[in-house]
Amino acid sequence: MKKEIPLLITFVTGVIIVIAFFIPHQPFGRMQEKLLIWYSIVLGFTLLLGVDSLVRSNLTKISRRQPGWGYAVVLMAGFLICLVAGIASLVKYSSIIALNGPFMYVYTYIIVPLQATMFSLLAFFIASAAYRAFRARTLEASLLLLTAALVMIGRVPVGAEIWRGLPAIQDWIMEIPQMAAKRGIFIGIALGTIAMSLRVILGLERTYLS
Amino acid sequence: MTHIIGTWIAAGLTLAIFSFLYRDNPAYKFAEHLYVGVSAAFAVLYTWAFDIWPMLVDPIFRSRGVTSPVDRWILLIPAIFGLLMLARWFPKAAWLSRWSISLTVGIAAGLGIIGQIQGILLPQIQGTLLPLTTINNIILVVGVITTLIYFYFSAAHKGLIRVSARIGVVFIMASFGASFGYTVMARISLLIGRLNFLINDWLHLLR
Amino acid sequence: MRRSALTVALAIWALAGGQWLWGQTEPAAPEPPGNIVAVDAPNDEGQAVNISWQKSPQDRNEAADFFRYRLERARWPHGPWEEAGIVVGGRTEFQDTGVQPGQSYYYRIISLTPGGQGVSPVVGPVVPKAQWFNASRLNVLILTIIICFLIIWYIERARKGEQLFIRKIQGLDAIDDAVGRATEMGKPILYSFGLGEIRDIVTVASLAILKQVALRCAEHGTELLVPNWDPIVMAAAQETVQQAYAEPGRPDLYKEGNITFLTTDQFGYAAGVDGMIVRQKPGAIFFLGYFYAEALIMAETGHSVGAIQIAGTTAITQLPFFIASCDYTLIGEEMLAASCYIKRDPQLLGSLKGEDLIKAALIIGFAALAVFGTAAAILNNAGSPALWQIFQAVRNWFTTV
Amino acid sequence: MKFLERMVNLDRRFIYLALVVVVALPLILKLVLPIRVSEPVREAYRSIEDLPSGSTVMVSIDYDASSEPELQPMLLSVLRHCFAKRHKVVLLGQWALGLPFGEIGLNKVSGEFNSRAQSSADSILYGRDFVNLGYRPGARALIVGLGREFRDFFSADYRGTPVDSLPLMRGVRNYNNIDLLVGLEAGQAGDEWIQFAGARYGLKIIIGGTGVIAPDMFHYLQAGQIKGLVGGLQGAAEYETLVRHHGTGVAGMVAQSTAHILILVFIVMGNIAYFVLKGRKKS
Repeated sequence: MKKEIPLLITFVTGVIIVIAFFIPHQPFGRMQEKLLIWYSIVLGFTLLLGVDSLVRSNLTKISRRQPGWGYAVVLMAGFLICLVAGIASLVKYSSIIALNGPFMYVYTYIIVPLQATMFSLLAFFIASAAYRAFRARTLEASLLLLTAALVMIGRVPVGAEIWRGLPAIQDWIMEIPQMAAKRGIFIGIALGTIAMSLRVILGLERTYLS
Repeated sequence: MTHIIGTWIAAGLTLAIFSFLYRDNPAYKFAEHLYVGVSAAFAVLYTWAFDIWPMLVDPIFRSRGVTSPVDRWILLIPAIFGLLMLARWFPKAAWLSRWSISLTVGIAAGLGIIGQIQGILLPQIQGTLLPLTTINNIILVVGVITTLIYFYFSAAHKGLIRVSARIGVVFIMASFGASFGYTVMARISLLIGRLNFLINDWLHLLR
Repeated sequence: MRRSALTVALAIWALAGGQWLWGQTEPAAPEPPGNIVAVDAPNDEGQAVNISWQKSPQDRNEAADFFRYRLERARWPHGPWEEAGIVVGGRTEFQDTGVQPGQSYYYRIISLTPGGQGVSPVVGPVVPKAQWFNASRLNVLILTIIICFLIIWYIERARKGEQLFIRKIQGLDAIDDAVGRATEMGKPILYSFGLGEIRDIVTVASLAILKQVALRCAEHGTELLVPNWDPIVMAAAQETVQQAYAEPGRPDLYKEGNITFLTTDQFGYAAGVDGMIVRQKPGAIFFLGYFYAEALIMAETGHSVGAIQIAGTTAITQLPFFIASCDYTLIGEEMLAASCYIKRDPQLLGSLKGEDLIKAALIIGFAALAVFGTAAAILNNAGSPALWQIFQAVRNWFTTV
Repeated sequence: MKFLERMVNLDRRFIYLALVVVVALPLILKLVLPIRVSEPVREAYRSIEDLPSGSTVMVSIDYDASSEPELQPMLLSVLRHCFAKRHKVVLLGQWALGLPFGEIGLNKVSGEFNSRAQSSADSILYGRDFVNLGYRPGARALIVGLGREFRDFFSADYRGTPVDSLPLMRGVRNYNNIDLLVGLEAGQAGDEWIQFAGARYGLKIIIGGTGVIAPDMFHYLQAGQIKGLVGGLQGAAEYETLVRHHGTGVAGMVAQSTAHILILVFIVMGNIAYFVLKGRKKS
């Protein structure tokens, strides 16, 4: 019961999607679309599981005064403020994203700056990663260094000022050698994915069942 | 007025996140925990408003966007699988959630096969069938072949395979270096965006 | 006969005169489009009709003319007519999706200008039908059958005990060393699926590696932390790790609290993981799954605390950043071969051999077709296009709609 | 020797500090670099410039916070250009979370014009010179539907005021009354506008795209399906140069150049130190 039925469900679902892909006639034509909607519904329910795990772990941290419980209070406060603001927007403007609703204020002045700033850390990390990784230790590393430098120079106006050919070299590197390797990797991933999918459908990949 | 308060809050959070670059500190911990809490609540709101309500509740209770009764009541099946997932709250019944996990894994496997063959394999194969009449075509075909040889698992990298796999690695590394360099500009733009906010929108308030 | 000729002359005079009387600038009503064809759209569920026509002479494809075609459909040849769609001048085809399978429809097209309209003769009946096989996906079907057959055939051969060789994959060998190193230093291990959803097969592949890591942790009693972005992946990870701790008989060591949900916001997740990395200082970090821009934020922070980092993903755009900041990186297919490589189970290795057979076929096929294409191109320039047409035909076979 | 050792594994925080200085200075000092305007951006500029004054331009906000640094300067320049030519602007969005940026852009630019205006005739008024219709889900259905009647989708603007009470909207029924669409794209919505509004209703379109999607839009430009293309921060800087109002685009491009040079310098220094040290260790 605990292993046979899940394997059967995976097998049936996988085979149905593959077969339905080739049959336009009802009900197969929109089968894939419908199953993806089912997927979103199951995901919606499971989110309750996730949020419960987050809330419970933080509440225990607060109740047991474990180290860092103060920040758990901040987390829970943020959670409740945003939830209340969202529900208020939903009730008042019948949509959480109503431009002048309370939620949009939380979104514009809290979520957006946090999101944009975390994203912008990449400018720093890309610089330190480049400094460290681009050392001509081996042939491969020096190639990494060479093409990265050429493309970087080619993309900034200063590059074009130094020599008119630089932007053209950058375009060529991106369109030919880079495309060739990317295509090979894509084909490899496609074959690996198909084999892995088959192993899952045939029940050879047990991971969470075993 | 609310805009000015809002800008101060935004500027404070921006500096708190930037402080992480120096080292972990209370300001970053505050901003991080606030971000996780607020975004988790946003996930709940967004999932309800754009997933569960339009795809499940509306169709079943108000039969909105549903053509036939079959379409309407068949939605009970994913709802049941959703509830099975919640069985994880009761340790003894947690094994029931495997039924829901296996449904989603089945979807992954089905999509894996047809998605890759139609979406990746066919177009990429077509793109590689080129006559060797130009330098670029030669480089493209040689690049794809040697990259594939690098991924060949069933033979040790010896002799001819070792040489072509090495050439494959040359292509792969050149490609990764190029896409690394290509992305630097986009990431710097993000920093420009944030510093602009601090300089023009926030410090502007002080002047 | 004479009288009719007279009336015709009078009519022409009146029209010309009338034209003159009403003033020169009044544009004449446009003529309707010519030879209209309406057919059932192929390869669909019978809810579409494709209509094509020849442009009306007055249609100069000039936006300034405000020339429009209004397509109308009806269930009977004489109407009642309802609008099926409006398209701008210069267009000669339209797909009407407001039809039901099995019913017959009649169509007519009206060319519209500010000066008037021209109604075309009625065409039909046309009956939209649902096809049972999508002919445009024949090449996908053939390739699917060939590939699945080869892989299953090799799995069967492996089941009968044929010895199978796999070359070394550094990243996968390094997994056990990484867990060992973290255990020696008494530090926890952090495992992240990134933003991989359970419907991406690479996430399922990562679950297999998590099982291996969890088994080692169960044996050594090392702390395993798995912060999640997707709730379903969290549930699957909890089941997998619980299973891994049960197998060597250490179910007591399994802590569900270590496999938690953070948030489904991309950078909220990265911020949370960064916090865990700098505070818990894990000895080994695994980034195995699907990643977007947040990959480098976590990997660079992981490097700053000196953890040994193993990454693996099919997200090609993030591979350069993992290569720059991690100790080992599994590139695409290497990641998907992980479960076979680690378990060395004959059937799994068999599927990998099947994969390699197809790869070999592609390598030889590309080389052969390149040579053939070159010869065909040279001959084509020299005047005999026969081979080149064959080459183009082969190439077009791979076209996908 | 000590210096070389420090150079080989420089503390990352020194790199971060240098990067902040190198990026912040051009922004603070509003440095300018001669920006060469490319043809696709000039064609986009001409599409608005050649419209008779008082035409109606529709702007679609199809981006959110993560693409704001590249696309917001484009929005501001396009709005400055339209209001300078007394064009009417109808703003709407396919990305719900991008709408605040549309609103911020409209208020900022109309504020600039109104601060210089003497009479109500040459000031920019909501409802008369520009309108913000807000967000509606529907993507393809919305784009096709607007070809027939705006009111099927937008009975009221984003504040809830009925559309018919806005003087500007009285003249707008469908794409026939829209002279140009400016699509600011960070994702797939651009293709939908081109395939469904452009191909089916003959709507004239120019696209402002992020550095990531702009390359994929080139074939539409070559095929004539769009009349102009502004790509990434570079495109924003070019458009700002044409509108002669240097904003975050131009200053940003200076910062891009200095940041790229800084990273390259660090890489070169790191390599030199590495090789000199390796040479020393060997001997």
